[in-house]
Amino acid sequence: MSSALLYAIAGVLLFAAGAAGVVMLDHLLRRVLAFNIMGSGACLVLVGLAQRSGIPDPVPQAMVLTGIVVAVAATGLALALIRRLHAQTGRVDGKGEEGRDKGETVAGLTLPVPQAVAGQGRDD
Amino acid sequence: MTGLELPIALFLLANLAASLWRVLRGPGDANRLLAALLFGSTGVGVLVLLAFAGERAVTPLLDVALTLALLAAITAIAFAQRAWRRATPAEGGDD
Amino acid sequence: MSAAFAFDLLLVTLLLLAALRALTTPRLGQSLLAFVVFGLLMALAWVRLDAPDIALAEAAVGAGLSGVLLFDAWRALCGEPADEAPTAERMR
Amino acid sequence: MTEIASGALLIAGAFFYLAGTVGLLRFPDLYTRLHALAKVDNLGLGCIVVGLALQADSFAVALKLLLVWPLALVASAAIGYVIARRADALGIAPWRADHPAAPTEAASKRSDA
Repeated sequence: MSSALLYAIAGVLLFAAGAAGVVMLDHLLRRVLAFNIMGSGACLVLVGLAQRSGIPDPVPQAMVLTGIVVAVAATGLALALIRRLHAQTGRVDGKGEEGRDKGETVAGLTLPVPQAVAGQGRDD
Repeated sequence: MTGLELPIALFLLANLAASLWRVLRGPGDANRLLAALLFGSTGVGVLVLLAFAGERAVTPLLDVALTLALLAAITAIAFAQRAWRRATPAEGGDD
Repeated sequence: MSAAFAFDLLLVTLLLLAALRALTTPRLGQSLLAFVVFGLLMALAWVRLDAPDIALAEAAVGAGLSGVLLFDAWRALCGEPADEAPTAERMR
Repeated sequence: MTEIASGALLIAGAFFYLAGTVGLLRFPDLYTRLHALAKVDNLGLGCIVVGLALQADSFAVALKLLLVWPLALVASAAIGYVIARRADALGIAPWRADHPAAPTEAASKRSDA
């Protein structure tokens, strides 16, 4: 087993762990971490599998370089959104749907939605 | 190359594996930060060794080592200045 | 087993350990530090994959920029001590 | 001759890395661990960099290699200052050998709280 294949296998495992983390974790900052780990795993698979005969292939490397930059931009955007959500509603977890029936945890978030709908209805 | 670079890099990586234990178990966030700093400086050493491990010196790896030495310090200072607060009472109850 | 393959094996093990630790710690600060460590190890992994330019970007981004961004956001989200610990830093 | 000197410097650097890791794992509190970490940055990286610069092909490569070390020195000094100052501001007391409790337990509790 070549070492590039080893890194590709590690990339698959990292992708699986990151995907499970995105689905299962509640804290939004943790979801950002899991998303980043998922992206790193995908990049490892991309570069590791492209190195079959020991010669590095420049095209996946350029793609991965772009992907890393895009991933950090997405991380920055996600962190800005999380901070805005925290400033508006005081929540830092992603529980929106199942908490909506209870009313007390999502009171800050559900409040602006009827206003927006009402505003649209008034324009019509 | 003397043939000694790759074994020494392996040895430094084994040191990293030992200090990962401090990241996992060390009491408090500050001790974990120190282990992360050790990761940074050992990573610089491993990069410099790997640059000279082949037949010819790979000079771009020296740029990577310079970047790592600079930015690991910036992360540590950001942690110490912004995120390291007085420990909450729940701090002692972890692991 | 050559020294290079042992190096790769150990590096991959450390990568997986750091990633699992970043995903599964109950406290958020440890999780962020484990993620910074994961970024450093990813830079070493790119070097082993003969991609020094990706290693440069990953060292700048993973070890520097995203660490600072995450610590800053953590401070902004959980900055009020003594009442945030049971709920906001809870896992799952 | 250059090979022997380079190998000896590399092994000395590896020894200082080992000393720093052992110090990080075994020292009782934050300040002493910071001290062990400074040894890694100053002596371990310094020995390895000088040992590798001895076998560099050109002068430019050796110069760039030797540029890594002062940068790591400055970074290490800044980090040590910032962390020790912040720990002092947070009220973490240094470990003392004549403390009545068991040293590692007491120090780890104190650096935790």
